[in-house]
Formats: sequence, structure tokens, C-alpha cells
Amino acid sequence: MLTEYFSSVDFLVLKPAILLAIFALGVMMTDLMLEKGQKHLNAVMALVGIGFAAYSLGPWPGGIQYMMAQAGVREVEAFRGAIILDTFGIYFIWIFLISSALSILLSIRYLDVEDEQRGDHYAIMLLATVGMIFLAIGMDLVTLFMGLELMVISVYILTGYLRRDRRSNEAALKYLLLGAFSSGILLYGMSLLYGMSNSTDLRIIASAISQRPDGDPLVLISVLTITAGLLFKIGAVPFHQWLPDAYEGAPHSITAFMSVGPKAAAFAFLLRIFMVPLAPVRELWLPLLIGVAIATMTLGNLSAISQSNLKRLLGYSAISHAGYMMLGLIAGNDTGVKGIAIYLLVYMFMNLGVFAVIVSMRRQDLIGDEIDDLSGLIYRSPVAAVLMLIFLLSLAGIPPTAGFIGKYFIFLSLIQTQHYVLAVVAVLYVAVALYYYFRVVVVMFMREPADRTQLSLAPGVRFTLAVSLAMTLFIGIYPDPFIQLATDTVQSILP
Amino acid sequence: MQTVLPNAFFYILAGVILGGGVITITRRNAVHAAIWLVVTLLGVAGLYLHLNAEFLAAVQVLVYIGGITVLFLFVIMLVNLEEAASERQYSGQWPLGITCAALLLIELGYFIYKGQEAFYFAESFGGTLQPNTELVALALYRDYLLPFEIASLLLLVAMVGAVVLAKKDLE
Amino acid sequence: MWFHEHILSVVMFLPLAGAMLLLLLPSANKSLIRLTANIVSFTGFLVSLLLVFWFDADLGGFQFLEKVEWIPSIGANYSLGIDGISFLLVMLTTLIGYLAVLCSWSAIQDRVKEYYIYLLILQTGMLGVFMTMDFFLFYMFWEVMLVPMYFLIGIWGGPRKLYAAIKFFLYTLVGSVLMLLGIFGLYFWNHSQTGVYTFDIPTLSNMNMPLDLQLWIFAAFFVGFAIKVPMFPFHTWLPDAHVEAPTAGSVILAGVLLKMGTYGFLRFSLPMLPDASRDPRVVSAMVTLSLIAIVYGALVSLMQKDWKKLVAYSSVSHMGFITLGIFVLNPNGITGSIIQQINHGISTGALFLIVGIIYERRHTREISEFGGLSHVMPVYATLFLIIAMSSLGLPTLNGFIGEFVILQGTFEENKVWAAIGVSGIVLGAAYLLWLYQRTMFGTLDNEKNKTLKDINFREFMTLIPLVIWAFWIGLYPRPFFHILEKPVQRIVERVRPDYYATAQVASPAEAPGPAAGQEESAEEE
Amino acid sequence: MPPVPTAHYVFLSAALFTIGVIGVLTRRNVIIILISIELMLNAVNINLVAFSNQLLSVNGQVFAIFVIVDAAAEAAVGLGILIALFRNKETVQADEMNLMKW
Amino acid sequence: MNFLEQIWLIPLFPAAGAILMLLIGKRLPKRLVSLICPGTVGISFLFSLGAVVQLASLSERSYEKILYTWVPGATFRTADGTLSTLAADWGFLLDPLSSVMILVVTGVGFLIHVYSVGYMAGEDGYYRFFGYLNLFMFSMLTLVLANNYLLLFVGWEGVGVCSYLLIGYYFHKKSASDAGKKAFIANRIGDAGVILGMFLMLEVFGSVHYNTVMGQAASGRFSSGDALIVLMTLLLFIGITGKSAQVPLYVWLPDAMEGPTPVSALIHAATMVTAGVYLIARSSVLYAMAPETMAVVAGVGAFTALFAATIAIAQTDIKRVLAYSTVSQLGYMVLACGVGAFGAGIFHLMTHAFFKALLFLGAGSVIHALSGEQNMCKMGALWKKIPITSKTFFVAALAIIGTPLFSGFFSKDEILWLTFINPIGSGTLLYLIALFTAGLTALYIWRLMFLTFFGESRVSDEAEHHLHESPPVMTIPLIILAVLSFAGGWIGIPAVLGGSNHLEHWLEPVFEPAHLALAAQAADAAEHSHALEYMLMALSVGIAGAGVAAAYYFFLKNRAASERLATSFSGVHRLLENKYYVDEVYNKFFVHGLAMGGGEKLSRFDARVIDGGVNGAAWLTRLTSRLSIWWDTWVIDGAVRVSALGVKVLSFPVRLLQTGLVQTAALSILIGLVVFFSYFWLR
Repeated sequence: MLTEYFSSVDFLVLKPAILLAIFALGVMMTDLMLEKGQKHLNAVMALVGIGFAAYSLGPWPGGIQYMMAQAGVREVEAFRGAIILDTFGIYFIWIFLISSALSILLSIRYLDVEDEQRGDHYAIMLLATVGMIFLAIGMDLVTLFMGLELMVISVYILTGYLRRDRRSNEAALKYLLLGAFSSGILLYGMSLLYGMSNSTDLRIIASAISQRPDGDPLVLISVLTITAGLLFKIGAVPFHQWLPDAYEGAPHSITAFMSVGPKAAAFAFLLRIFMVPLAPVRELWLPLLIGVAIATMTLGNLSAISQSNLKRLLGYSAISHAGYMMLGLIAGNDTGVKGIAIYLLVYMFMNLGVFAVIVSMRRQDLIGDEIDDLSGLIYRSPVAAVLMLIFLLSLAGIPPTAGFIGKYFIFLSLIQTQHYVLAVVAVLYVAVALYYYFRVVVVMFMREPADRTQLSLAPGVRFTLAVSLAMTLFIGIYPDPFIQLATDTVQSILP
Repeated sequence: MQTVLPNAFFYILAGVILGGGVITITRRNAVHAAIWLVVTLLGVAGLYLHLNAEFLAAVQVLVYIGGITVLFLFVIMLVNLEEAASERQYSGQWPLGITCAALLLIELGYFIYKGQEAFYFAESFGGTLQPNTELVALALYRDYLLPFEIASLLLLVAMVGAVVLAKKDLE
Repeated sequence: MWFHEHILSVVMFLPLAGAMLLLLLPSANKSLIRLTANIVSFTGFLVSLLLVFWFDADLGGFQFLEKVEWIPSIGANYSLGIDGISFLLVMLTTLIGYLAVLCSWSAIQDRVKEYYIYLLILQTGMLGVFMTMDFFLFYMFWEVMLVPMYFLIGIWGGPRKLYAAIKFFLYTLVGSVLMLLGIFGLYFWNHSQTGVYTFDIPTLSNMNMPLDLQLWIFAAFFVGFAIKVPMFPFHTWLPDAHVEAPTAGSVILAGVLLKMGTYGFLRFSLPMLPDASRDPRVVSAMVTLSLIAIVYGALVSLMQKDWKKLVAYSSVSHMGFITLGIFVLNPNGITGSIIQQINHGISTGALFLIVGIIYERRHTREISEFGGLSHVMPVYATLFLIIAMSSLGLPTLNGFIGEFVILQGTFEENKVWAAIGVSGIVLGAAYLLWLYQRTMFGTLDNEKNKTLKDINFREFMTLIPLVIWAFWIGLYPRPFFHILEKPVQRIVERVRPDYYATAQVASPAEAPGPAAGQEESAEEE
Repeated sequence: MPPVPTAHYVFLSAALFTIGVIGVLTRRNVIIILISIELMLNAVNINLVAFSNQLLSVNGQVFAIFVIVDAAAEAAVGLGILIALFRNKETVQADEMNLMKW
Repeated sequence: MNFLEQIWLIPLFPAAGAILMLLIGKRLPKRLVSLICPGTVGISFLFSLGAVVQLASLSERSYEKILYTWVPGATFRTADGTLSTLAADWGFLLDPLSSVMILVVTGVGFLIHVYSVGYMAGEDGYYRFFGYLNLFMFSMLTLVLANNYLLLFVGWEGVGVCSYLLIGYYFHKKSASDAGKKAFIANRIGDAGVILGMFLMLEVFGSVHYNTVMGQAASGRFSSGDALIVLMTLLLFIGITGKSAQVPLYVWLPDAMEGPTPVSALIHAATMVTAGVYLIARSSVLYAMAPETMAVVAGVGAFTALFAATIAIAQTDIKRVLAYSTVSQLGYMVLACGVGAFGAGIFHLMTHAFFKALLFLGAGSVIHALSGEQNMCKMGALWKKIPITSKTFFVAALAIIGTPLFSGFFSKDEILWLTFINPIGSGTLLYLIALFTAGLTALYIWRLMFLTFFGESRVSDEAEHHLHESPPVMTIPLIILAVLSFAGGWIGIPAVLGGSNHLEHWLEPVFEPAHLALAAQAADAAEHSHALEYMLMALSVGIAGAGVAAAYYFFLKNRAASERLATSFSGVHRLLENKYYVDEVYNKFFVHGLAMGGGEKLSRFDARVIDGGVNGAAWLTRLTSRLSIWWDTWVIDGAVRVSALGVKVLSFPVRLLQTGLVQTAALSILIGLVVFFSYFWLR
């Protein structure tokens, strides 16, 4: 009956998402039959699920990329254009899978310390990943919207996962209220898009918009509301205030998770919307984005300076990074979008690296997200300190770390498109950023430690650190393959 | 006579909806707010009927009023709201809030109004809305099958999440 | 032969390899670590000596070329090569780097392992800056150095180390990121002309750009390099960094790091932006800043109460000479400025070693704390005397050669500039002799100084190479001039294509040729 | 007398939307804030259905259904979190959630 | 062996000695040190002797030995637009001029070294002293033997440093090290002039080699009085005033007397201070082509001679008297060069080296005998007690005042005569100044003689107690120098006295082009009768005699007269004061606040006005550098701090905005949206 409308291809494309969903359910099932001691198996199972998803996607026999390569197609439409699996989507799916896997690895130890080791946690993480995937490959307003909601609602839950911790509750509730609020605004815009195109397919909307007379109020309203909604999701000023709170309140491992995957997904969403349906009215949203980008970098960097809580500081730094990535969208050429893609990739690794250290700071008697908790880390655990240093340098964008490559393309695109002033502002904020990152470095390297207890690096954390470090340095020193990849990626959404 | 009535119907409903809305957000007692929300939602449902969206109207009544609002009422019962009701109702920033919201309304209105002549929607492809339920079903299971599936996951997550968060102690 | 082909890579990465080796050693065994670090850096120096034999000064252009595709997608290559200018600076770096390691033997007592690792990484970074022929790679090394230097100051520094360290870092970072934008400007202009994306320095050095674009890029570069030099208004990080840094830090800072700015001017600003560099406004601005730096630095150091700070300000003055020499844009000015870079590395580096030696004994640098040291430390006094003399430009020592040639070049362009510059020499004598008198001469009244030991063999060995080099340049500078002849000529021909030409057309009998006349008038306004 | 122009529906929805916004901005009681959000979503739905009616395509209605689903989910989770918070803090006032600032 | 080939070794012997001393001298036994250091100088003296003898046999009397190209600079554009290459050899030129110089330097130097062995015995840092002394010999010989200005400058600076070190030799005496610094700075100021002069030279001639420069200058390309050449010579002259202690840069020399006496003898009498004169003689062609400069030179020289002599009269410190006398005599030499009598200048340089060295060493011997006493008021009646010293001193005194047959007589009279008949003009005035100065010279020297060796003894008892003649190692040099002071002048007996001025002829090839150039300017080389010359000689001798007589009357016959004189002198001075108000002006200007005490007016003038000027300059320097420090710390650095602080300040409103309340957040979202709308509405 279904085959009448749907071919096996449709489901083939969905394979990773489906696998993740199945394993999510599986985790919940098995969770019930696991003893308290064995709960780690949930994590293992979740990882296995991600592994299968990755396998079903990858460029090896049985993997989607392999088949696409065989068939020589660069993009596959499915579900009557509801989703489209192109290089762009695949690139992001990989980011989601990797980041989720690493975050799960971080969670294992963390949940032990919090004594919240339960299967649903991992299930929800997997489902959130599913949501992200739809954000990356959706070509239909409704699909995108549902994917978005699946993702954010999962993240709300995870943020509030520490039920006994008031900071966690508050963070979750704030995040949810504001998220719902912004979803409302976003939906309002979407409804108007539907109204003026009689469709929810992005490409049809694009053509519809391009046929509207310029200065058309409907277009204006929808563009503005949608822009506001999207900017909220990436935490751009002035729609950013949920972000520091959510970062601070969420469990360490979840902060790591939400600072990478959902952020990337939001950017994928943002790019899709701005590059496809809203491309025709670029001159409409460009000035807004320029203003917002400057405000974002300014506020993000300046308020990070005065933070004493490391997670919160990283929250503000995440805001400023979002500002940098917006610059790529402002430039709007292939260099810029490529920059965003690479930036997200490296941002994932360096950020997870930092959070891995923070997670391992957590002890029964210490929350470990205050900057001062890191005092004299070099004495307590030199490895962690040095790794932290490298990740922070990468965040600041000092070569030869990956962070520099990310910023490199952003600045390059700005110069290329003659946004000189913007470029100068951006590079100057690099110095400011360095200033607050190095406040952490100073604490780690030039203070006497409060206590000399060694840091216990759990295997999961070790692995995460290893991967993050390897990638941060590798991308920084030999970025060529990744640049190629990104170039290939952005082809599919560039006009 | 055939058109006057529906028009009047629309404006009455609009009045109900807006009035209900205003009253909803001004109630001191959350229970009253929820009740008045029901009124508003009913108004909207009526509007759906008026717009030949019978199925949606039904959903509105069943899910919204029968589900969500009841959920609200449950929670309201669950959490003790005496002192909440006794305390100050409006946040300190309410004047600013209202001003901005008003500004938003004005601007929305301005833009919609300004573009009166340019203000047209995509032309219909000559489709039809009847029989409504069948069409909706077809759309839902054909064009929007994928979102539908996602919706199921979404509800699953919401359910699990609500349980995980709200339950007193899990073990 | 593999080794001959990759000599530069070997020289450059040897310290880094050493750092890796140190990582493996137990941090408890300090002496082993010290020994290893010394051996490594000394080996590095020895290997670099091979360059001296293999370098052929007669063929201009770059030598020991190495080129490997690195990031083809943006046109960046791993390409190394040195010409006369970078050759000298590389040698300076390897020597100073070794001395820095040597002089820290007893000065550094805690976190020894870290310390040497930073030093060695820094060494690789500095060598990379001077060796690379790819702008992208250059920028990487340029930034890489900041981090170890930051730690050297921030961890082993004096009381205000944190302030000094971050100030150093931020200052230089701001400069270099703006420079990065300038690099992009060149990058795109080249692309718009040739359609290829490349960071290849020789290629970028042969473009013709509109003047206004050149001026913009020049401004971007200027900020980057001027902060590093440091030129007059940007110099305030220097005294802090120097005073707070440990001896080795100051030595490297003065000996090598500062040269990167001037090297940048020579390698990038002049050849890549000839019209901008030639522009009268630019020239007069640069020269003015340099002259201010010369006099100002000297005056300020005249009044310092802190021994090390005095030396720090003196290098502001000396770097002023160097920039002056660069921007008079004639062969003698530029040649002199390069020689003066080496000289400054030798003299000021040695002066910091001198300060370090006494600081290690007395843990104070207040000049008023000392006096009459020559009674208890005669050898020290003698070496200090020689170094001081070389720094104040006494003939037969290196300083004189550099300053004389620079000022000759300046005189050729503008008599007044030269006169002001010469006054700098007089002041130089003033503050150094006063310092020498207050510390070495006079009565030995301070009890604490009565028991001071004269320098030991290791300290002697740290100073003696510099002294020898100082005399070498002072007495037989010919090889240096010979090495610099071709590169300098290339630069001058690029910046002032008519320099040699006009000169030839004008016959001895008649007045300066018209073009030459314009040159004069252009640069005198 | 012609049928009601869609623009009026849009006006209506804009008004309802604003009411919801005002509720979110001014009420201290988190529950009522959630209710206000429901109002905003309903405003969106009015738009969608009005368009679908005018365009004679049910897509809008389907979209509206999904919006309702979303509203349900958000409400459920939101209330769940609220309960958790209430357990710890005995309050439902928005401006008493002030552990984290700056 | 061929000494000419080896002239480059001449400076190297002392250099070797110096290096030896400074590196391992501390470990060497004193005896060895006192053998090596004078030894090296002695060897170079022998080499010089040999070289000069061989030079005499050469036809063109000039030998150039180039070791290697020292500074092979890059190309540069000369004034006329041709390309030239900055190149300076490490090369030596032996010609009559330099031959005279090296003989004087090495000869006198050797004697003084020997003398020092005795004088410095007992001092600690003996080896260091000799090391510096040898270093000085190296520099001085490089200076005189160089074949180009740049290499000359090497020696020029080198001697400066050595004098700095040797004056500061008494480390523990603050005044000494101050004096050393003052000397070096004063010299440095002069050197700045020399450097600029060399630049100009390069620009004009494209080279700094003597032969090239002189050759081009004489080539007729430049008319006499060419602006560039005048400027060039003036710049060089700045350096000369510094080195040869001419007004206004002479102030360092008297202070330099803080150094050990042999140093004063060697550096501040015999050799270093004469470097300036040598430089003029060396550049004679250039100066000859710049009459304006010549006028300046002559004027400065004459004034310095008179000025210093007057000061010398009023001194009581025996070494200071000699110091001012040196300044005055240097004035003579510069004057000689100024009037184009280069030969005479060199001649006087030589004789002066002899008797002034002798005077200093004698004074040193006296001081040594009196165990460190330098004040003449605490001496007297030493004639018998230290016979050799006093006899030799007597000879020197006769020589300096120009007693016939003594060396000073010939050189000084030649200067006076040539000044009188000099072709450039204004000769008479200069002559009168010089003549008067001669009288003053006789006065102060014999004042010194009488106060020191005759009259009643004013020596303190314990000094009296171990009063002794110096050891032979000190006296023998005295005797040799005495002989030279007596007979040294005979190689320059002018024709009029039946002699054939050998020195003049010897030097002729060097100064010929200069004389030609001058002759070209001279209106008419009028032939002067011998009678006139005899008359002038008699006159100068008479003046000297008068001076001696006056000294005898005031400072030996009855000292009361001198007291009266002093009072009446001060009366006269006060009269002048009230007439010109010079001192008020100076005091207000320089020495503000300092009370006018008793003591000798002229030395006060020196101490307050000139030093006051120096101090004033120093004060100004301090002020400016204070200002620049202030600027540095407050303005520039302040800006940085402010920006750092500004960052923190900026983050404050952020904190206000970020209340952490959910509804503020929602509000800011809404505001953002509203702003978006307004932007398009108001656009």
C-alpha cells in the first residue's frame, strides 16, 4: 500500500535516523532489565546504535555514501522532497554522530558521579540526534520544524536531567520557556511563508518569494520573524540570554553535548533557510545579520571577561563563536559557508575537549565548573592542563590549532567580500577572546593548587580527550582534506 | 443573508477569541486562566469550523481542550498555588513589556496595512477542502508521513521526559 | 644528499624534537633535563654551522630551497629557503637560543622540564619565521612563538609577571591579526591578477598594486611589525616584558624576537609594497618615529633606576636606528640596519646576560644597590666593559659598524635626520657609561656586594661567544657585507628602481640628475 | 457582502499572538506563561488554517496539527520541569528563578 | 729587515700587551708585568725608528700598507650623483707627518711607561693600569698611522675610552670616575662632529682615504672657500675642540687631572690631546681651502691660549696649573694651524710633548716625594731635597717659556713669527695675544717653580718626615726627557739663526699642497726682513723674562706684594663687573643661587660658568627624560590600562542586561524583533 507512494530509497535515506530511533527504544527497553551496577551497558548500546548509524551512512559497502558514489548521484530526494540527502546533509550527520558519541562517552562517568545513571538519558540523546539529522537534511518546513522540536525538547529534558539540582531545573525551565516563545515567533513566520507559497517545500517557497514584489510586507514580516527565531536557536544577541544559563545549569556532559550537536544542527537549519528560501531576499536580512553579528561578538566577548564560572564563560564564548560563524553567512560566498562548515567541525572537537576536562573535574565533593577549581591544574594533572591549554588556544584561534583554520576562512571571506570594517572588528575581538581564555590558563599554570588530588580520567573521557586533541592538532596542521571536504559539502547548498 | 451570517460569525468569534485571550492572561488564579483558555480555544475551534476545517476543529477540541488544558489543570492542582495567587501577579518589567508588545502589534499592523494592495496570497491551485477528513488523512500519511513519524518520536520523548522529570523518585 | 637538501628543516625541527625528548624524561631528574636541553640546543647550533660552509653568498636569491605541497586548496606550501638576510638571522637565532639555554642552568630551579620545553619550542618557532618562504607558514610560526614566550615570562618572571606576560601577548596578537588581514589583501590581489591563490613570498614580492591598496596593506603590516620591533608609540610592552622576564627570556626577546619586526619590514613591507614604502608621507612618518625612538629611548634609559629596565629602553633606542636604516631606502641604510640587527642581538643579548648574572647573585636590579663591583668581579667588569662599548658603538666593536653605515645612508638622504641620529650615539655613551660607572666603579660600600663571586666558567662561556662575534664584526665585517650585498640590492631595486639608474646617467661633472633630485626632494619633505 | 478577507484573519492572529506575547512578558506565574505560549501557537494556527482555506489546500491544516502536537509536547515537558522545580523550590514564580545571572 | 713592510705591527705590540694584561694579568707576577708592558712599547719604538729611517731613503717619502678592506659598505650616491662605494681599509700610511707622530708617541710613551713602573708600584690593579696604558698606545698609534679618516676615528675613539678608563683608574674616587665620564662625553660630543664631517666627506669626495680626499680637494674641482668644504672642516673642528681641549669643550681636561700623574703626562699632555692638532695638520689641504674655517681655528686657538693661561696663574694645585698650561699650549698649536703654519704646529707639538711630559712627570715625582701632596701652598724649598727632579723640572721650565737654545724657544718663536706674517690676515692681533700669553706662561710656570722648589718650606711635618727622591726608574726618564727638552728643538732651528729647518723640510711634502692653496689666496707673499724677525724674537724673550721677573718678585722676593696684588686685582675685577655686569648675567643665567665666596675669581668663573653650563645641560637632559618617562607611564601605558579597564567597564552594562530573569530574556528577544521591524519601518 505504501509502496504506491514510497520507494525503498526513501527508507534507505532514513536508515541512520531509523537505526538511531530503534536503538533509542532498545536502550529504554534494556534499561528496565539492567541491574543498578550494569547501567553502563546502556551507554554501550547507545554507542553501538551510533556505530550502526555511522556504518549505514559511511562510504563503505553497505553505506549510503558508498551507494551514492556507485550510482554517481550527489543528492537523493526522499519522501516526495520532504528530505534531501546531499553532501551538506551528510557532512552534518557525521558531525552529529561523532559529537553524540563523544558526549555519551563523557556522560558515562558524569552520570556515575551524579548517581543518575539511567538508560533514558542515552535514549533521549539518541532521539535528539535524530532530530538534528532531520534539521540537516529536511527540505520541508514541517519536517524541519518537527526535527527542530524533537531536538530542542530532548535537550530541554537533558538540561533538567539533574532533578535534585535547582540550577538544572531553572536552566531547563528558562530554556524551555524561551525556546517555546521563540518557536512561536518562528512558526508565525513559517505560517506566512506557507501562506504566500501554498507549499511547505523550501524550493517552492524560494521561487514564490522571488516572485513577490520587493518591499512586500508579507515577505518582510516572515523574514524578520523567522530570522529572529533562527537567531535564537544559535544564541545570537539579543536572542542569546537562554544560552549562558542553560550552559551553566545543565549537567557538564549535556553542556558539552548541546554546545556542539544542537548548535551545529541549528546552523545547518539556519543555512538551509537563508541559502534556499530566503536567498532571493538577501538584501533584506543582510543588514540585520551584520548588526546582530557585531552585537553578538561584542557582548559575547565582553561579558565572558567578567565570568567566574567556567561553563558560563564557555557559554559566552559560544555566543561569540556564533557571531564569528554568522560572519561567514554575511559574506555569503563559498569561502564563507565553507568557513562555517569547517568552523563547526573544529568547534566540535575543541569544545568537547574542554568539556572533557571539566567533566573530569567533577567529584562527589566538587562541582568543578568554577574557574578557580582549576587552580594549579598543571601540578595536579599536567596532561589535562596542557590539553586544556591547547583547546583554549584553539578556541582563541591561535595557529597551529584547528581553531585558526576555522577563523581563517571566515576572515578570508570577509576580506573577499570587502567587509573590511567587519573584518577588523572581528580580528580585534580575537585578542579580547584570548584575554579571557588566558584567565583560565593563568589559573591552571600560574596558581598554586588548592588540593593536590590527581584528576581521575575515566576511559571514556580519555578517549574523548584523545580524539579531540588529535583532531584539533591534525586539522590545525594539515587541514587540506577537511578543506576539500568542506568545499565539496557547501556545493550543494550554494546557489 | 448567506454571506452576512458567516461574516458576523467570524467577527463574533474573533471577539470571543481576543476577549478570552485577554482575560486568560489577566487572571490571578491559574485555574481561572486555564478555564478562560478553554474558552479561547473553543473560539478558535469555531473558527476552524468556519474555515471548513472540521477535522482540525475536532482535534482542537479533543487534543487541546481535552488533553493539554486538562494537563494544565492537573499540574495546577499538583503544585500549591495559594501564595502564588496571593503574591504580585505581574513581573517588574510589565510596563516595558506591554509597550514593546504594543509596538510589535503596531508594526505588524502597519506593515500588513501598508501593503494592502500588495497584500495578496499565493493563488489557489484549485484544490478542494472537502471531504476534509479524507484529504487531511491523505496529506498526513502521504505528503507529511515523515513529519508524522517524527511527531511520534517527539511525543515519545515528551512522555518519557515528563515522567523522568516529574516523578518523585525513580527507583 | 638528503641531509644537504633538508638542512633547514633539520635545523628548524631539531629543537622541537629535543622538546619531545624532554617530555619523556622524568621531571624529577633536573640535572639530566638540563644536560639534555643543553646538548640538544648545542647540537642545533653545530648543525646550523653547516650553513656557514654551504651558504653561497655569490648567488643572490634563496638557497637550500625546500618545497612540499601543504594545503594546496588554499595555495599554502611548506617551503623553506634563506637568503643573506635570513641566513644571518638564523645564525643569530641558533647561537642566542643556545646561550639562552646555557644561561638558565642555575637560574631556573622549579618546573625545569617545562621551562626547557618552552625554550626549545620557542627556538623552532623563531627559526621557522626566518626560514619560511610561504606567508601562511610564516604567520603560523609568528603566532606559535607567542605562547611559549608568554609562559616563560608568566611563570618564571618577576613580581608583575602576569601583567607583563599578557600585555606582551595581547599587544603582539593585535598586531599580528591585523597583519593577517593585510596578508589576505595581498593574497586576493594576486589572485585577481593571476587567478591563482598562493602565499608564495617571492611571487607576492613581484606584484604591482595600486598605491591606495598598498597603503592600506602597509598600514596593516606596519601595526604588526611596529609592535614587534617595537617602534615608538607601541613600545610600552617592551620594558615590562623585559623587566619581568627571566634572563633567558629577555635575551631571546631582545636577541631575536624584536628582529622579527624589522625582518618583516625588510622581507614583506618593502618588496611587496614598494610604492607605499617609497611614498614620502610613509617615509617621513617612519623616519620620524625612528628618530623619536632613538632620542627618546636614550633619554628614558638615562633616568632608569632599574638596571634591566635601562637596558630594555636602550634597545628601544637601538631598534630606532634599525628602522631608520630600513626606511632611508638606500643600500647603506638597509645593509647597516641588518648588521645592526645582528649587533643589537649580540650587545643587548649580552647585556641581559650580564644583568642576569648579577641578579642571580643579589636578586636585585636596583642600580643604587651596586657600586665598585670591579674590585670583587674583575673579569665580569672587563666583559661588561667590552659589551657596553660595543653597545655604545665604539669602533673596532660591532656597534660602530652598524650605526656608522646606517647613519651614512641616512646622511645621503637627509642631513638633518643624520644629525639627530648622531646625537643618539652621544646619548648612548652617556647612559651606558653612567651605568657602568655607578655599578662597576666607585667604592664598594654595600656589605652584600663584598662577598660576591666572580663569574664562573659557564657564565664566562655564555658571554665569550658574543664578545668574539662582537669583535669579529667590528674588525672584519667584510663577510657580512658580502653576504648582504645581493639581497639588499634586490630590495633597493624593487623599492627604488631608479636608484642605480639615475645615479649612472648623472655624470660626475654636473649637478644631480633630475630623477635623483626628485628623490631627494621627495624624501626630504 | 464579500466573504471575510484573509487579511482579517491575519490581523486577528497578529492580535492573539500579541496577547500571548504580553502574557509571556508580564505574568510571573510560570503556568500562566505556558498558557500564554499556547495562545501564541493558536494564533499561528489561525493563520495556517485561514491560508489553507483560501488556498484550498489542506497542507495548512496538517501543519496546524503538527503545531498542536508540538504544543502538547512542550506543555508536557514544561510542566514536568515545573514540577521538578517546585519540588526543590516551592515556587512557580518566574522571577524567583534567579540562581544564575550575569 | 724591512720595517716599512711591518709598520702594521707597530700598534699591535701594545695591543698584544693589553690583551695579555686584561685576560691573565691578574695571575702574572708584577715584575713580569713591568717587563712586558714597557717592553712592547719599546719594541714598537724601535720598529718606528727603523721604519722612519727607511722612509727617509724613499723617494716620495710616503709608504702605504693596506692590510685588508675593513668596512666594505654598499654603494651610495655622492653629491654629484655618481655611484660610489663606501669602503675603508684597515691600512697604514707612513709619511713624514705620521713618522714624527709615531716617534713622539712611542718615544715619550716608552719613557712614561718606564716611569710608571716606579710610580705605580704599590698600587693594586697594577696590571690593569698597564693594560689600559698599552691599550691607549695601540689606539694612539692607530690614530696617527691610519691611512683614512675612518680608521683614524677608531684610534680617535679608542684614546677617548682609554682616557676614560685611566682617569677612572682610581675606581674608589667618585670624583675620578665622574671626571672620566665627563671626559668621554665631552669627547663624544666632538666625535659626533667628526662623524658628520666624514659623512659629508663621503658625499663630496666619495671616499675617506687621505690620498683620495686630498687629491680631489687639490684637483681644482673646488674653489677655495667652497661651502661644503668649509662645513666639512668646521664639523671636524668640533671634534678637534673636544679632543684637543679647546674652548668651549676644554672643561674636561682640568678634571682629568684626577687620573694618575703618568696618565696626565702621557695622555693629557704629550699625546692624546695633540690628536686634534694632528687631525688639522692631516687635513691641511681641506683647511687651506676653507679660509673661513682657518679664521675660526686661529681665533679659537689664540683665545684658548690666553684664556687658559690667565686661569693657570691663579691655581694652587700643581697639576691643575700644568693642566691649564697644557690647554694654553694646545691653543698655540691650534693657532699655528689656523694661520697655516702646520709645520710649526707639529714642531711645537713635539717639543711640547717633551717638556710638558717632563713637567708632569716632575710634578708626579714631587707629589710622590711628598706622599701625595698636590697643593703648592704646602710645598717649597724642595730644590735641595729632591735634586734630580728639581734640576730636570728647571730645564723644562726654561724650555716652556722659550729660553733661547731650549726646544720651546724655537717652536714657539716660529709660531709667533708665522702668526705675525701669516698670509691670511689679522695676524698682528693674534700675534699680540700670543705674545702676551707667552708672558703669562712664564709668569705661572715660574710661580710654580718658586712656590715649589724655592722659598721657605711649608711642607707638613709627617710629609717632611719621609721626604725622598724618587727611585732611578722614575728619575732616568726625567733625565732623558730633560735632554730632549733642551736639545729637542735643534732639528727645527730656523734659517735665520743659521740653522736649516730640518723638520720643516721633512714635513714639506705633506703640507706642500696646503701651502700652495694658501699662497694662492694670499694677496702677496711679502718678503720680511731678518731684522724684524730678530726683533720679534727679542721681544718674546723679553716678555718671558718679564714674566719670570714678576713671578720672582711676587712669589719669592716678597709674597706680601702678591697679597696686595690679589686685593687690588679683585678691586679691578669688581670695577669691571660693575661696568659690564658680565658676572651678574652669568650668575643669574647659570650659577643661580650659588653665593659668591672668596677665592680666585677666575677659577670661580671657570668652575661656575662653564661647569654650570654643563650642569645646566645635564639638568635639562634629566628633565626631558623625566618628562618622557612620565609620558611613557601615564599616557601611553595608561592608554593600555584604560583599554584593559574599559573592557571590564563595558562588561558592566552587560551584567545589568543579563539579570538572569527569564522574562528579561524574553523581553530582549521581543526588543530584538521590534528593532528589526523598526529598522525597516524607519528606513
